Amino acid sequence: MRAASTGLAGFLEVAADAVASSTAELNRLDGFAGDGDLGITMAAAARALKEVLAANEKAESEALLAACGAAIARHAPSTSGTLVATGFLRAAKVVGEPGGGGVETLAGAFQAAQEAIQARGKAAVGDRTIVDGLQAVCTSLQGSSSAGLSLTEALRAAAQAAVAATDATAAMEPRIGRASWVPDRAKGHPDAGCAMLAIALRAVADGAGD
Amino acid sequence: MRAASTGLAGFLEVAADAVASSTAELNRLDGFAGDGDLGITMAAAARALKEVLAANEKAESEALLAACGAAIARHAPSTSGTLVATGFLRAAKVVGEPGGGGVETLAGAFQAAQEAIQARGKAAVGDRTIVDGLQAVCTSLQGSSSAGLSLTEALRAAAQAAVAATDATAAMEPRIGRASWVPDRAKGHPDAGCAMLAIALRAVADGAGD
Amino acid sequence: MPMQKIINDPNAFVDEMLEGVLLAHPEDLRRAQDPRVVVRADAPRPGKVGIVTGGGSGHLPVFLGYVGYGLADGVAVGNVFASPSSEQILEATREVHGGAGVLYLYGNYSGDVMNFDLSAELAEAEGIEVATVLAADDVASAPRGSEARRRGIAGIALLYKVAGARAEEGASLAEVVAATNAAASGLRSMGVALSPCVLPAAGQPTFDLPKGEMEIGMGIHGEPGVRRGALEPAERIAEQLLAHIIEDLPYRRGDEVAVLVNGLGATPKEELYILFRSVREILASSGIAVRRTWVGEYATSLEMAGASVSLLRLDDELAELLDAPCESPFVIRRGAQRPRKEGGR
Amino acid sequence: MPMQKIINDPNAFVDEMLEGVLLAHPEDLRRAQDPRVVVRADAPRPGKVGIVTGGGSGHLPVFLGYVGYGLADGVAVGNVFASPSSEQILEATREVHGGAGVLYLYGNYSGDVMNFDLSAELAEAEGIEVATVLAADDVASAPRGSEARRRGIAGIALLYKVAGARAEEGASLAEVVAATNAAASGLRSMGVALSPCVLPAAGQPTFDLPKGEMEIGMGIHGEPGVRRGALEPAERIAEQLLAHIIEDLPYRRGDEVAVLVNGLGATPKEELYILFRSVREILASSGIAVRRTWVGEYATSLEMAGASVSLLRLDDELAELLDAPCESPFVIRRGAQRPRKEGGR
Ligand SMILES: Nc1ncnc2c1ncn2[C@@H]1O[C@H](COP(=O)(O)OP(=O)(O)O)[C@@H](O)[C@H]1O
Ligand SMILES: Nc1ncnc2c1ncn2[C@@H]1O[C@H](COP(=O)(O)OP(=O)(O)O)[C@@H](O)[C@H]1O
Ligand SMILES: [Mg+2]
Ligand SMILES: [Mg+2]
Ligand SMILES: [Mg+2]
Ligand SMILES: [Mg+2]
Repeated sequence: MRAASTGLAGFLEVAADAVASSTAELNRLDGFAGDGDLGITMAAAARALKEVLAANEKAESEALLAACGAAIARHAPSTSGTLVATGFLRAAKVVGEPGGGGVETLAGAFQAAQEAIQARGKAAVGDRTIVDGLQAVCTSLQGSSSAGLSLTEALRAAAQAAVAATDATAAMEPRIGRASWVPDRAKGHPDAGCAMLAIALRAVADGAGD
Repeated sequence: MRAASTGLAGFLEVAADAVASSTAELNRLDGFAGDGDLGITMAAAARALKEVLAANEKAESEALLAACGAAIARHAPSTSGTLVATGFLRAAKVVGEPGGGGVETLAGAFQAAQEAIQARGKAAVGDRTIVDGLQAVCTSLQGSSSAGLSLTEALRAAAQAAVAATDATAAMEPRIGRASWVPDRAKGHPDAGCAMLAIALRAVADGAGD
Repeated sequence: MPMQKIINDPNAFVDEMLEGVLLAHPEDLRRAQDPRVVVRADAPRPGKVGIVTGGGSGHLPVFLGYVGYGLADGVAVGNVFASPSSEQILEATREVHGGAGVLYLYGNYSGDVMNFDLSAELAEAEGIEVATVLAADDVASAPRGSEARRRGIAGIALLYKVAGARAEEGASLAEVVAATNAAASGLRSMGVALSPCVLPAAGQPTFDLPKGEMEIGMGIHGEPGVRRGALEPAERIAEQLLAHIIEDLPYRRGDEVAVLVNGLGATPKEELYILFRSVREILASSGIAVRRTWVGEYATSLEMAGASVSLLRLDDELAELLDAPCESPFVIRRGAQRPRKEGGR
Repeated sequence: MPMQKIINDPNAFVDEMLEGVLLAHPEDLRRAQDPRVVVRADAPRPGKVGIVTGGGSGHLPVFLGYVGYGLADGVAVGNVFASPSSEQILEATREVHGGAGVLYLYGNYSGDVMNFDLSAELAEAEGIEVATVLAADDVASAPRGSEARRRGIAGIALLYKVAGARAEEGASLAEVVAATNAAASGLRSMGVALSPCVLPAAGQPTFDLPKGEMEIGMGIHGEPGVRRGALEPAERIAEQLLAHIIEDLPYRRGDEVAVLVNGLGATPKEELYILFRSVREILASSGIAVRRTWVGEYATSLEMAGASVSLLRLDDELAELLDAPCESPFVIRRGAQRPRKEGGR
């Protein structure tokens, strides 16, 4: 499958730009339960991704995703960077397989990415991580695929699911820190990694609608 | 000469209390050109002085001043503490000499203290130190002595002279720090050691008036 | 951007720091192909187990500062508070491998674990035997029963010391792992933060901590602790940290320990000794004997104010390994033998 | 009182700190009769020139931290930023006098000078020969021509090293003085402050320095410097400090120097190395060769943020004295001989 100029590469570009322009917000969210660097890390990932896109204009989807994964692993090896890289690398394999294309392929790619990310990061659904967002996105995409929605419709639904999942993390306990005596700093704020996923998907869905 | 209960010991007590209750202000003034600890140091000197007073109720003036000097040297050995101790030790010798008593003795004691302090600290008049205040006080006391003023009148005049000398230091350059390119932090603020002398003398003069 | 830092481009923070370190210590350290990979000048040491560490920057002397004699052999240096890449860890691994295998010794943070694990797989594929020991000493980072989720803080200094001394003796990888695991299993730490720190590339404190407050159990990146409240005296702080630490292992009456009181960055050494004074008093009244003492900055968080306390339960073997000499540009211990007492050296 | 400090009673700051230090390092240090007087555990060393230092607290490792092998023998510890008393200095003098005379080596601050001078008179009256060398390395504290009025800052670390090494060799008091004076005359320093510090007993910063500003040339107690302005990049800071330092001595093309980059307290080591990187670059382009490098916290001002740079012009003798080993609980240098390079130690 060849990456259409407005297709995969275009989506990745839009997602990268959206994430990069949310640097301060992602730092802020990561600061409540973590170390406040998610925006910095993801900006580095976005830069790496855009360099790959520029250097691989004619690449197949499989090669493109694999190159993105490798670049992110090299240039943004934080927790989230490594996990996102893992997701890209595994998704690359899926899009390389023969299959239905369109929404079905997208659903399969996200499903594979989620599995790989969970295998690597050992987080379960409900642990207040990006995995919660991925889970919601996968469910949504599978539903859209079964229902025969268009790619644009599926992306919109997936973005909405990611936003809702992000909002839901605001009520969850982070797994680190005992927070036994006083309310936790993170309570009431969504997980930063989940928010990053939602920002990326919303931008892609908005762009797809043009 | 025996220290009257309302006499020397009383004056010293009043001065110590006044200085101790100006701790924050003296720290603040010392902070503009120095290290911001003059109040702390002088509070320690005041504590030492009051312990001496309590333990030496019946002492002669000479012994009392000498004990004060020794205690301050031990318990408040900063620049100002060491200088004040030096002044006390030298003044003790002067009040032990036979002489006129009253304003004349007071003038002689301050004169001796100033000389000793300058010998130890190597500061000249105009260097923006406690020496500037002492110089003004000595000049005032000598004038009062020649004019035959009462002790209370002489103390009032001396206190006024100390306050005026303190105000004048606000316009002087400190000798340390080049302050070559921008206005100095200390400009416009009086010297802290000088201010301490003025606070002590004003309290004594006020008390003497009762 | 009100950031009171002596830096140039915030994004060059790590690389310029590394340049400075290598310029300052050319006899001790050298860089590998990747400028973020630094090893002992004499690496690899044939026949010696290599020790590789690494993690995010902003914690000097952790991690880079523990590359030296009797400590670690190589380090992969990440961005501020971010893991190095698996490629960098792999390069450090190759550089220090002297034929006797390599120990990965680092803090239990998810990004680091993933990248070290990935590197370990790649190294094994190249025929380099790799074993891993994690520092997970922060009792505040996860409750009892979830020890494996705990993060590593300043106690790692004592693990470097133990692992490095054993490796320097010529022990096998299994022996180095055994000693380091023995130390890690008797190591517990907890900290208190009095101010946040500012990541150079972010320019903002990662969280608010109003003056007059402290957060007990805060992580070295500012991860939430167990309690935030009014700043208390050093004695009360020592009591609270030790209460958590002692009951956690637990350390018992009759135990002998090494104590490490660590400054997080902005807290003066004077305060660390005031804190140590209380720590020692409380341990004495608990019947726990202090056999070795480390007070200073062993793992920092940029300019964060605060401190942590670590206890390491000692047996004779661990005490001896702690007493061996070590030397890096950042951490030197001459060792317990004090020849000058016997009349000059 | 918004003071982010790990302390108990602010007025017990110095005494509790000292208790902590003595509890932590009983094999290295002992106190004299007066709890504010601390000497090497093995003092007095018969036949060796004793070195006594002292001054206000709040500057660790200055002054207490330089009591050790190859450094100073005893210290009189003052209150925060305040001189010790002449009695305390005299007691330190007696404790370290091994029959070969005593060197007073401390910073040029009026309170300290008066009390050390007084003690010297009393010691001489007891038959102890005393000589004095002052650290007066801060070029910002008084202009050229008024060198005698200048204050001592972090450069004193290098003077301890030189004096201590010479004394440890068994040199006479005159020889120790000569070497120390030779070092002092080629030593220049200057600092930059990025934040004030808070005296425990005062509870307030001694001055305001708004975020985004710096003060070049500020003293280690916050005495006014030569210029306040917007915070600049590390490279610009290095340029300005070195411009003043180099032209002052002056250091010339072809000179060899030791460089000391010192942190004032809150500034992370990472930043010190970034600063060193620029210092080294500028020196290289000025034809001045860096032969020895010290980067770290050698003289602090509580939790003040900032750094200073010191240059010491070297000849062979001074380089050799700098290279000798030294060891205190705070400052260790193993010396230039590196036996492990020749195959283990
Ligand atoms: N074990 C894990 N599995 C999946 N996601 C995780 C895991 N740990 C953290 N995350 C996600 O990563 C985000 C933080 O990423 P990042 O800031 O890069 O981490 P760090 O700074 O700790 O390396 C979190 O908000 C969370 O969504
Ligand atoms: N050489 C000197 N001679 C006389 N007075 C001095 C001298 N140096 C400083 N002072 C006075 O001492 C005051 C500062 O005292 P103090 O805070 O105790 O000094 P430090 O903190 O430097 O030991 C100054 O305000 C000044 O009046
Ligand atoms: Mg993070
Ligand atoms: Mg002062
Ligand atoms: Mg991070
Ligand atoms: Mg002072």
